[in-house]
Amino acid sequence: MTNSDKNRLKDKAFQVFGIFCTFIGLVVLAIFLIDILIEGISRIDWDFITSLPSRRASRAGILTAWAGTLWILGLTSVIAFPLGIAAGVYLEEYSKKTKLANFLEINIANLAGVPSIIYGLLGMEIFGRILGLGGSLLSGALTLSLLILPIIIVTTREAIKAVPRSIRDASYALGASKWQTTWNQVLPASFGGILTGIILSLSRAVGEAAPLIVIGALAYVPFVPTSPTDEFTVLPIQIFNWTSRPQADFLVNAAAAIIILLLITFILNGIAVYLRSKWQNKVKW
Amino acid sequence: GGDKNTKEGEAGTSEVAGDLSGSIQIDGSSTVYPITEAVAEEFRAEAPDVKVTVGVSGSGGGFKKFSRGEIDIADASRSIKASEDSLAKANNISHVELSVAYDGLTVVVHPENNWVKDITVAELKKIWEPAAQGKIKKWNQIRPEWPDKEIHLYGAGVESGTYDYFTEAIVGKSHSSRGDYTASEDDNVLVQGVSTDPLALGFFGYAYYEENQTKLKAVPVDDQNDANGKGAILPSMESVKDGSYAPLSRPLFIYVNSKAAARPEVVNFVNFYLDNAAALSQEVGYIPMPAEKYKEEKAKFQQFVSGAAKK
Amino acid sequence: MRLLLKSHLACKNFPLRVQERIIEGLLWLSAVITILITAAIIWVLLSESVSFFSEVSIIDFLTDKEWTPLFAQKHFGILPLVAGTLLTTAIAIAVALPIGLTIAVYLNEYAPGRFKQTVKPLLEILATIPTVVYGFFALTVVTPFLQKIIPTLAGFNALSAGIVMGIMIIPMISSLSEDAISAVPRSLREAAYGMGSTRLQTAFGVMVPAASSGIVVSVILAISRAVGETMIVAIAAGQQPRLTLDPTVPIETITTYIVQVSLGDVPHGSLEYRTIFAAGITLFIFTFALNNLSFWIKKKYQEKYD
Amino acid sequence: MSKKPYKLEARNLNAFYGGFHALKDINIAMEEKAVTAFIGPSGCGKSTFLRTLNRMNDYIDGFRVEGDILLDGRDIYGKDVRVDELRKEVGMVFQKPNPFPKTIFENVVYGLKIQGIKDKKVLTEAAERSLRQTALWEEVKDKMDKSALALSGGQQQRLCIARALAISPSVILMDEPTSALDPISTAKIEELIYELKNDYTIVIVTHNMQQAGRVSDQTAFFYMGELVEYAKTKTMFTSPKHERTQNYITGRFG
Amino acid sequence: MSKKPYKLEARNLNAFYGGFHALKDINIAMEEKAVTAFIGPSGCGKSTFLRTLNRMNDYIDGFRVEGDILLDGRDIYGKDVRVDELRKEVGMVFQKPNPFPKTIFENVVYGLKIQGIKDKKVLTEAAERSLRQTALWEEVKDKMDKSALALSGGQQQRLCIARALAISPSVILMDEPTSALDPISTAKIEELIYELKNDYTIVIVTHNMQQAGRVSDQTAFFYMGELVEYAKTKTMFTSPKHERTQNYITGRFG
Ligand SMILES: Nc1ncnc2c1ncn2[C@@H]1O[C@H](COP(=O)(O)OP(=O)(O)OP(=O)(O)O)[C@@H](O)[C@H]1O
Ligand SMILES: Nc1ncnc2c1ncn2[C@@H]1O[C@H](COP(=O)(O)OP(=O)(O)OP(=O)(O)O)[C@@H](O)[C@H]1O
Ligand SMILES: [Mg+2]
Ligand SMILES: [Mg+2]
Repeated sequence: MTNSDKNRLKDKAFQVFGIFCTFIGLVVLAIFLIDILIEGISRIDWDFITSLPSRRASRAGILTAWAGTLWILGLTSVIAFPLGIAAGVYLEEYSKKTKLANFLEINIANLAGVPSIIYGLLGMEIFGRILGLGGSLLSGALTLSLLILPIIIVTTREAIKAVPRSIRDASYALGASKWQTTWNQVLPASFGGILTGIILSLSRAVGEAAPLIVIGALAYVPFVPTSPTDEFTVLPIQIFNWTSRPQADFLVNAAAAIIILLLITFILNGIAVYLRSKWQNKVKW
Repeated sequence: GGDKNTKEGEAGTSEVAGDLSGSIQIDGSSTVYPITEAVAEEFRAEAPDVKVTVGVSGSGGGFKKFSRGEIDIADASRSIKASEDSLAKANNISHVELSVAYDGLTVVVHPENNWVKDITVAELKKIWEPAAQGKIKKWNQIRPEWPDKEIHLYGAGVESGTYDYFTEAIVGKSHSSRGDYTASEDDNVLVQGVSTDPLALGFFGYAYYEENQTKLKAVPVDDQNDANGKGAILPSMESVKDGSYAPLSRPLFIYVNSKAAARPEVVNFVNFYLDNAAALSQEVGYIPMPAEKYKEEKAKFQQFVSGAAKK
Repeated sequence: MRLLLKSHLACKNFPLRVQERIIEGLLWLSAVITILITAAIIWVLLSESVSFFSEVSIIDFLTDKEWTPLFAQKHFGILPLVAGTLLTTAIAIAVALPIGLTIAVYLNEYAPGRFKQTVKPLLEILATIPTVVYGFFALTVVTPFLQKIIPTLAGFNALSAGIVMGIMIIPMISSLSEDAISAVPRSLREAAYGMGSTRLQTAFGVMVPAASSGIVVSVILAISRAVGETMIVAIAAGQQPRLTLDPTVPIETITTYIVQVSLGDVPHGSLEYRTIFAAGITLFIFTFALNNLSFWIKKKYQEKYD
Repeated sequence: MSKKPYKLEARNLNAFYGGFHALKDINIAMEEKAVTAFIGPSGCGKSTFLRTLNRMNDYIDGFRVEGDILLDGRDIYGKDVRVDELRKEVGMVFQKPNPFPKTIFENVVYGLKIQGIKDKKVLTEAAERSLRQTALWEEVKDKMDKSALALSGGQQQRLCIARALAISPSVILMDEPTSALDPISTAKIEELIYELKNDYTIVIVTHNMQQAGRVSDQTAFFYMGELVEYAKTKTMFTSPKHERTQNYITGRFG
Repeated sequence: MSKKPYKLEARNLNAFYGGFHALKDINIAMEEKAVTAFIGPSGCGKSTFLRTLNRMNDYIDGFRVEGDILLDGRDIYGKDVRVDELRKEVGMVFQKPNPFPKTIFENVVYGLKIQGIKDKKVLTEAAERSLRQTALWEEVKDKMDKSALALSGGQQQRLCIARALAISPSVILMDEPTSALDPISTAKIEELIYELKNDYTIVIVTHNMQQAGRVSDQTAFFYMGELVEYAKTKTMFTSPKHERTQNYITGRFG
């Protein structure tokens, strides 16, 4: 009885601790958001969103930055998602436990651990210099794609792993080929998990500044990019640029830009969370 | 006279500039960036079809691209190094160095610091030279009448042109200083550091001091050379411009590529730059050069352009 | 995925086997690209590092206790940067792992479903805030606050940078671990409850071990994020390479060094410039070792169930 | 037969999965130290009812109970009832084998360990005893530290039974515990149930009429969420009162 | 009884899970359009053998087969054999119900859809037919577009059987298909098996002696990975040759 009381006490204590931890996270988040909102919200108006960058804080806008961010997101998605999901599927569903598969697996775990700044160095050399893409959108998107590829692969694999063997058995037994089983059963059933990976990777890509700085994207670009080979800037870089200005007004601009950046990620997350919960409710065993 | 200057500049170039098109790639120092950005922004009104992009890769990164012919103009807070120059030559690129403004490195302390009224270059050297590392730790080691308290040092990151220049001017040898100080390439971070640390002494660009005057106290610097101002001198527009704030004022440059100088939009842009640099540099927190200096630079550029055209 | 779908439909009249082969080939190619990426990284890092190490002895690099490549008296000892990186990462993980895992378990085992569905995405926002913002938060909020508790705390220090970095990676651990725990079959949870387990016992005795591979993956991702994080440490931890494990003084991490040199005025192609590749390859080897370790742990302790 | 006291009792019990009315006004009293069998066609609510007896359905979203379930006269859905204590009292074996992804040994002693028992000797003895009771000892004694998941389905289920027995509950709920077992193991389990009822109250869901007939003292026949008939097993199998029961039992093959 | 041609034949079959020798030198020939039952104690290798018959174990790491399995005289482990084609020929029903997390309708027509059949009418008819064969139609006809996971265990298993029947294979492998079913559904399935053997070759694993006796023409008794005895069901149940078989069968209760 005493033991059980102890256990129950521990249980309760953990519950309290759990609530506490969850709220630490939420409170810090609230502090951030409130702080940024107070500082930046008054700066946001139509002009701010549609203006080009400027040396004068009051005239500077984020048109090129958010346009660049959307471009980068689009290009990165197009490059990284098919590649990442395909690689995840291959490793989990297709590859036999050969040396190559094992090597691939370790390799990807390693890539996931490679710091973003090193991807910056890679992007600068390979895309920027050797392929001659310089500080263009394509060069930035390729760099970020490499950066998020391992995240997508790893989470895709984890999601696929969670699909019970019995579901595959059932499908194979009905004469489905490997790909049919993957496409019709495994991918739909793991889609919730894959989406989580995509959310995390995209939100990482959207907030990433360091590798883009290294490939040379920290720039004054007074026009909206119209093709993947154009130069660009993105919101985090614009924010970084503004926070290092001496004039305090630029910090207000930075806060305002952060609000917009968060808004973009919220919308992204919102879509993905919605899709994910839809899938998760559908798939339960 | 900034406004007047701008107007003159516009009047001088607008007829030609309006028809220009093409693009101009600029990259380089983060210190020069705000000036170039301001010029590019104004130039847009003159020549809306010219796409000017201004990158921030640092002077080193800028020169690298410049030497390989990837960009038309390099922003620089230091002169080109021999190695960089020889790479440019290897790529058949010659260049012209144009000064566009001054930056005054400002020595600052916490506003509550009531003991430091001024400081000499020799004292600064004593604080910052490599030999000071681990030894000069208290204020009273510099001047006996200063308190027996720790001194906390803040300064530009070692990879920055600012550091380069400061060590050159104070210690006498570039890249030669103690290492146990708090460094950041982001001057706002240094502002934050000094303004919250009563025992701090730091240095950074004049613009950052100017914008944070209430949080910081600038220290007059005495170079003990009466030729350029007697006694300790505070950094200001005037003292930097007239050269009396020595040795901590430094020129900022742009470098123009000879091949780019053959393109009318680049020529127009550079002329526009020199015409407006005085007003615009002041606006973004730097110190303009005297008017005649800009004339000299313009002439130098003219000569370079005609030289390049001959080739 | 969409591309593959299209090819799937387009190949309708293809013999199934050929189609399967093509698809498998494409999938294989995608996986193999990751090897190319690694090769490219190593090549880029090596090609510059090789000339660095032809000038600087590798022994000095590994044993010298000072890192002053940009000063007049040059020392090329990487240890201070490694120590700085390890220190901030350790602090971040010390913050994020207990909190993140607790949140994951709490949301999975204790919290009502509605609460979980709201809180999880809210927490994920933490990972999306630009790190520049975190950096200033650490410098202007956390450090002054900590200075009230630890008066000797320097204005730039590993502690507040590490703590803030920890907060940033909480959602990586909490979300991915929660997913892993949710994926454990319900029958296991029932078995545990059926034996009279409390929620805590069910969580840590059955669910967490069963989900351990997923949890380890989340922690790997979190560590790698912390090791590679640049902006927070660059702003709040200082830039003073120092061989110390004292979290209250300014330090410098490898990433900070790289981004600063690549933004700075150092001539490219010079020895000073090559230091960033030497630092980069160190960082790479370092994460490589770390990942292999966690990979091995994961392989060894992974539980399979259906 | 002398009237034993009631161990478990359901009064006006209704259960719902969201809008679906899964159990309709169940009234039943189960004797102490006796075996009660629940029979009925698939989907009739046998598992649902069994699971309400130790509140296993508490964690299913939207599941709701009305009415009372009394264990030794105390309402198990009462405010002061601790679910974990209840479950130690009322053990459970499930339809699908669900061993923990741990070693065989860890599986068997799990219930003891969470009660804080650490003494290696006690645990080892308890493990051996329970494994012998489920006729599994000989098969696994050499691989106690191997993963339980490597066992065959039948072995896994017997392990789950051993695991439940190890904490010596006073009531054991079994949801088709032998449906994945071969006849020999089934027989052993049935023998075991027969022995256990000297000390325990057992409730077993089965689709196997012979099994119900062999092991149970009382049988309850469910149909579409209703308790159609509840009687002594002999009585029910020889002279069922309701036509539905009759039909179900005579349609038997198992 | 006239000698039917052999549909399935195993020759010197050995199977291994890594180092574990799960099937030892099995030789057996199964007649076309007949029901063959596999019996034997838990863990003896019944499921393993069944799964080698349509190469379901191909995907288990470390699983390895030696010897031949012939379907209509062709080695199914031969190089030119396509596993997906083989599985359309040799359908399978599993021990644990494993419906897809999709609607009931999607479950039943899955096998047809992946063969490229899109005609809604054809699919609907096929679905109804298979569901009727498994006695599930009345229960689910109004919720064809509801998730199959909301069904009870028994309903789920019958759905899985319906799903296997929908693609009309020539051989159907069943691994204890009724172990999760109540007697009424079991009876229907057994009747169905009886009907099906007019057109199909059926192999069924069961732990239920009566079931084996009722539905099968031939019975194979496995013990510890070996095929101990294989004979006409009647013969085996009345006069088994081996003592082990005798012991197993007489120890029966199911
Ligand atoms: N989690 C659930 N959500 C909604 N409905 C459910 C759930 N679990 C069971 N049901 C429904 O409740 C009814 C009773 O299910 P239950 O599992 O109790 O049947 P059972 O008698 O145990 O059947 P079986 O013999 O097949 O195991 C069934 O109609 C089933 O579809
Ligand atoms: N994936 C696997 N890896 C290793 N061993 C296995 C695997 N699957 C089964 N075995 C072992 O192979 C042997 C035969 O297993 P199998 O599942 O064929 O038995 P079975 O006769 O079907 O038993 P049951 O009646 O319990 O279903 C068992 O000893 C089992 O432990
Ligand atoms: Mg049931
Ligand atoms: Mg089996």
